[in-house]
Amino acid sequence: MNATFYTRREWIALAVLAALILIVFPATMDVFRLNLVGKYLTYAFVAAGLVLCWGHGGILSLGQGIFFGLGGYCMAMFLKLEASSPENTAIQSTPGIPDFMDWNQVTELPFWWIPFKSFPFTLAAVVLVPVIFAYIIGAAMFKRRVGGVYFAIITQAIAAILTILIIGQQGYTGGVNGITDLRTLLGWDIRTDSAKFILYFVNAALLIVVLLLGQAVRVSKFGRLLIAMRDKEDRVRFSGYSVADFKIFIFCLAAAFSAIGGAMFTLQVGFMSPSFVGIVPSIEMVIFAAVGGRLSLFGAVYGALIVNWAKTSFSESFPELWLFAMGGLFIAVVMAFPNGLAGLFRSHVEPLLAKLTRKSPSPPAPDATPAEAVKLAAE
Amino acid sequence: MSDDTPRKSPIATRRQVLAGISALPFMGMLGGKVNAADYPTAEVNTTGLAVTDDKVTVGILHSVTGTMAISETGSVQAEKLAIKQINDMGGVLGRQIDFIQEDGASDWPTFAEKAKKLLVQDKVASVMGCWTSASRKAVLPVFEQYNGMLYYPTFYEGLEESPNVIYTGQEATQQIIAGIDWVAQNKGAKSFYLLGSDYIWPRTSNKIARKHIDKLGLEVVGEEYYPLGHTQFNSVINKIKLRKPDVIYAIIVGGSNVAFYKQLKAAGIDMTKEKPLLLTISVTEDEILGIGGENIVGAYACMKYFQSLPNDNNAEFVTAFKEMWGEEIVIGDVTQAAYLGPWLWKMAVEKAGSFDIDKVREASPGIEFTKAPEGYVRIHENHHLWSKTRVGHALDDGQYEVVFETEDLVEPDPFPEGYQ
Amino acid sequence: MQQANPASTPRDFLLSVEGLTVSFDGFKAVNDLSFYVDENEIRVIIGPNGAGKTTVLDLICGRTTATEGSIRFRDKELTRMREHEIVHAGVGRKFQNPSIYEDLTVFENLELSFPRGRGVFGALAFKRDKQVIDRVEEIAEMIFLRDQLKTEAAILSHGQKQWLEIGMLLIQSPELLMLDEPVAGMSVSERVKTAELLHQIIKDHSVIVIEHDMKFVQDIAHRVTVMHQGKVLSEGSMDHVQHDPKVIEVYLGH
Amino acid sequence: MIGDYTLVEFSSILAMQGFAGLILFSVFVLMALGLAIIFGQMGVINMAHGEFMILGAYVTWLCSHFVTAYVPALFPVYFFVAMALAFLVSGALGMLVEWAMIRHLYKRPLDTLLATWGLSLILQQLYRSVFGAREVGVSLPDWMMGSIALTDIIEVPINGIFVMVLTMLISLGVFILMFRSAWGRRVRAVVQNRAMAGAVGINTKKVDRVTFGLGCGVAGVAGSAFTMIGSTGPTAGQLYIVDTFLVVVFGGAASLIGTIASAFTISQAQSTMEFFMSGSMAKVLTLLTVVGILMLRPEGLFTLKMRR
Repeated sequence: MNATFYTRREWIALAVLAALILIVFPATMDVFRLNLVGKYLTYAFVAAGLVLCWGHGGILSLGQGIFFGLGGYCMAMFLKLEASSPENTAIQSTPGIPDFMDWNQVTELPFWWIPFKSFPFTLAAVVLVPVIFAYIIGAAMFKRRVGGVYFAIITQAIAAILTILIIGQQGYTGGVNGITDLRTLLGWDIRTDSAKFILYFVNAALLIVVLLLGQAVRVSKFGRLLIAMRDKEDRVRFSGYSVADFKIFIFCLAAAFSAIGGAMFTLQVGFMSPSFVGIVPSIEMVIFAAVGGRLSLFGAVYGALIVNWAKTSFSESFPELWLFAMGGLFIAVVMAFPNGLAGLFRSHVEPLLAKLTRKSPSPPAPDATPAEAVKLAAE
Repeated sequence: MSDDTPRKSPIATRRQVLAGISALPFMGMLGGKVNAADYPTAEVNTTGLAVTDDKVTVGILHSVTGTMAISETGSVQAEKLAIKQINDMGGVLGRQIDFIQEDGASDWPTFAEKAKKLLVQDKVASVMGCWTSASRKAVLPVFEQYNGMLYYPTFYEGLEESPNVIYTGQEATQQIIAGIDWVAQNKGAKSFYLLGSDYIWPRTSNKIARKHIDKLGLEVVGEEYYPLGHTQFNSVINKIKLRKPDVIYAIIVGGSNVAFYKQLKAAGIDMTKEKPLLLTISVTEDEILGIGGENIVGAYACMKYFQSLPNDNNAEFVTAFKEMWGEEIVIGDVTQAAYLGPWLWKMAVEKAGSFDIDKVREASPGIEFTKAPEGYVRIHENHHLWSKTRVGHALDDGQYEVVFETEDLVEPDPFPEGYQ
Repeated sequence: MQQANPASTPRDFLLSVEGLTVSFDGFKAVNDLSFYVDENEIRVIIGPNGAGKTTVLDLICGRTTATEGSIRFRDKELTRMREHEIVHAGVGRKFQNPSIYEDLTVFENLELSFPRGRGVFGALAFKRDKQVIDRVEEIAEMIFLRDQLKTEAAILSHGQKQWLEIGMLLIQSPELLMLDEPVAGMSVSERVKTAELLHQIIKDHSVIVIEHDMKFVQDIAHRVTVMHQGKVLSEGSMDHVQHDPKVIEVYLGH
Repeated sequence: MIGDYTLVEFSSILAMQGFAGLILFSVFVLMALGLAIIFGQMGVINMAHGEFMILGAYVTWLCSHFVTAYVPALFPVYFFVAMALAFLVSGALGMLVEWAMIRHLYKRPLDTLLATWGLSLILQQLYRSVFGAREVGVSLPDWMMGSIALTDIIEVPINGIFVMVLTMLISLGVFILMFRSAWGRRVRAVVQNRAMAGAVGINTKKVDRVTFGLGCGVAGVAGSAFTMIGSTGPTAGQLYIVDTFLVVVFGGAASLIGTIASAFTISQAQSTMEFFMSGSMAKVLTLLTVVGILMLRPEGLFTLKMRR
């Protein structure tokens, strides 16, 4: 007798999601759109982390962009070094270093860039650098019981500091432009359509893995403890748990998710810039989670997809109305449906489905569910 | 979409605009109307761009939302004006220009996404767009990969020479060297205080300025950078007072400008006394709108275009611009440079007799635009423009009075030897 | 979890509080307080509002840090330990208002308090095995909630919530239970059942109870400590304190 | 640094720098006071605080236009009217927002953060649609823009003095309102125990609304004053938000005195550092120090140790 990893409903939801992003999207979209969806899905990593950390754990971080950015920068550093071979950069005064360093009279690769010549190191750093950073922040704050609003504001300030630092140290970081013009990964040109296609699948598969991981945490005793902590932190503490350790862990986990998203972003989009580290994207990522449903991992994916899809198409036609729509969405999601799409789905669509299933013995076509969800959001 | 009707024009109705424009002497500029039938689509468009028998689509890619909308609005307006004028003259190779406008939303990744959309989905024949270096850097790989053509209007730091970009603004040396020479010769400036917002353009520009100041045997007494959006400049103003430079060389951008000049004035530095003298390369008439003319009167700006430029081309341009966008509007350097984009593209297309990007690129160097509001420009082999550099003296009505202009066109030199 | 090693502390008090003082900005909520609790004793602390009763429990369980004094539990100095370590040492605490996880079921509430997998990775690896289920069911039986295991805790009655919280303490098998007003808001029949429960509990636990209900106190108390203005006013059997003139003075007033 | 200068010069600069710090301090207090009222007293995180400030700035701009066009004679003093109007307009919008949105969210402070962020997006776009994407220049009476020369080097900007005096007056006003008036007692009663305050006949809803309105109104006045030293554009409000929140949190959220003390500390630290290093680094170091201290002392500088 084990805690069930997934209920049947969740298995269906996972299957539907996997079918959607692994089969339906690639089958129906051209590479350009698919690449866009791939970009949106990288935000879903962040949103999934936020579902765990904010929805379940009650820890609202307004600095998830930090981790997304750090992960992305780690990957970008590796790609940039590869793109800056002495042959490619022969016109520079110092060939062999990234172009922006050369523009800033940096004549030698800074020591902390050197390890990023190694791909295994980079892969490790993508996850570890943000996690260590998250650990430091988390340990300092949670051990001292900083929580709620204070935590949100401090993470926001850290995001602001990091942005200023990255922009200010442009000789080492590429400054406000970010690290651009990334070309190959271990000799494989990531700019081609076929590469984008493959990267999309890598990204989608990683997302599924992350969701499975997240789900594993969610259904474990850890997951129940998170909810317990959110409701009655003291009770958990006096049941013999070190609340700080749990918070640090979930914060680090969310950071790791974000970082993977960031690295995949860099690979798919071809650059990384400090505009991801700042406050605005960090808050936007919270809204992805909120729209999807702050308690639902799958909802987070739909949230990221739908908000971004809406942003893209809405801003193509009515760029000026987009901010009204986005602002309205924030307010509506908070005031009218705090459990987001997942909540709406549960309260409106599922009873409907249940009715349908009762009428006809055969189960409904699985892809009816997300389609409903999408329709629901589009309305 | 296609919102080419003026949004902020309480005065001009559409008909008046058309009337005003058709009265312009642009008509005969390139020898009358071109018939589209002489240029069959199959021949002028071999790469599948959005060109039909009577229409060609271009993209406009600027921020209309977010923090950069403040600056980029003028560029959008100028590009729409140019497109309208070209269409009224009969279009390009007999085809009317249609445009798709995308919002970069002051966010670099969005610029990249939209650029890709314009090139891959909409197959636009060219893109007028971007403002900040960061947005250009973000879209550059996209343009190079999908072989698009970008007309980039902003004065910028140089260090770039892409086959897929025509830089219609000045690169840093064009803008900087003439100005520093001028203050050194005419104002007897010996010492400089370099000040800028903290990102690549001010830093690179100051680097070039510093090298040039060194070359002239003059002195830099301070160099400072503040984060974008910074609003408190009292400390640096104190430092300036302490060091007593002859020239404050300011490259502050965005909202910080307003704060800086207001605080400078409030601190008792009267720029009209020219002690110290203030020379900027970042404040166009657009920025003065926010700063307030009375707060910057007496400052000098060094760039290639001022609204007050006394020549016939400019008079026509300013009139047309105001008719389309309203009497209140001001026109800054970048706005004028943005206006050049569609024209330069049209001329390159017509020289090449084709919309194909490769042919347009081949045709571009050497193209002259004699009707440019700034006077005369020519595209250099390196895709930048030969242009004159001018020094303007800020008046209290928010305009500049042109007090100096280089005799010859200044050669663009994006990778200046000895300045790196 | 059972760290007790009776051999090392032969016939000692289970809990010794000595010279305990805590001040909030000069106000001494607990002032030089000392008392001792034996094994398997039910100790009731009574006293008027603001006497510092709850603060004493807060101090013992580490929620508040003492300004001075010592709290020894077995051979451990609690004042220097963090909350969860104190719990691990064998002290359980029930709050004044029922503090349970409303979003979870009764079963899950109890399961979360089961003393295994208390570390981060332990919690991740935790399996709901037979041992857990048996123990949860056993405790549920004790706290009269055997039939409500699958119920969401939010919809329990107030009294049932109190029991659930006591159950959550019991499943930790602490040596010392501290209950802050366990019968507050309970019906008469629930009170009787609770008293019954407490008597069952002390078979292998010591208990400190804060309570106002004198009838209930009389029912359960071995010894009573009366607090007033952060100090012990009187201590002894119920009978003793009831007749202590100082107590009468404070309680019945002037 | 002293080497090249005479003692007189150096000491003058020190004095000026001290004064610059004081101006920065006043600016911080002005920015943070409205937020401190809302956040400290009500626990609501108003991410649209900057937009309320900019509303005040736009009101001032409209006033300056109106006055120049119709009653140019009053131009030298219009600013005072503009500030009063800014207070009223921002305050009214604040009360409207409280009624429509905030009052439903008192139990979910983190959600007020998201909702007010949404509000800030809407307001930004609203400003852009109404006033245009470009910045607007608020013209100010000449007497406000000059400086008083005390010695050859020491020059005191008048707008700096103006901001300082204004800050003092507003702080004083808020203090009297909060700590000496019957209304302030009601606010504090509601903060401390909402249910009890309601039970003794305080109209808690009204208190909430007025408090929120007051905070927004003060933000409006701040925005109005900032037209003297900063820019007025649709997105200018965002420039202030991080600084403002840090000042409030650093001061210990529930304490107005703390807010003022923290504004003083941060401003002095920043302006001192700005003198010795580049502005960017000074900013980073200041923020880092503040965050560092907050990590060590999360309750902020000035909070009473509370009995739970």
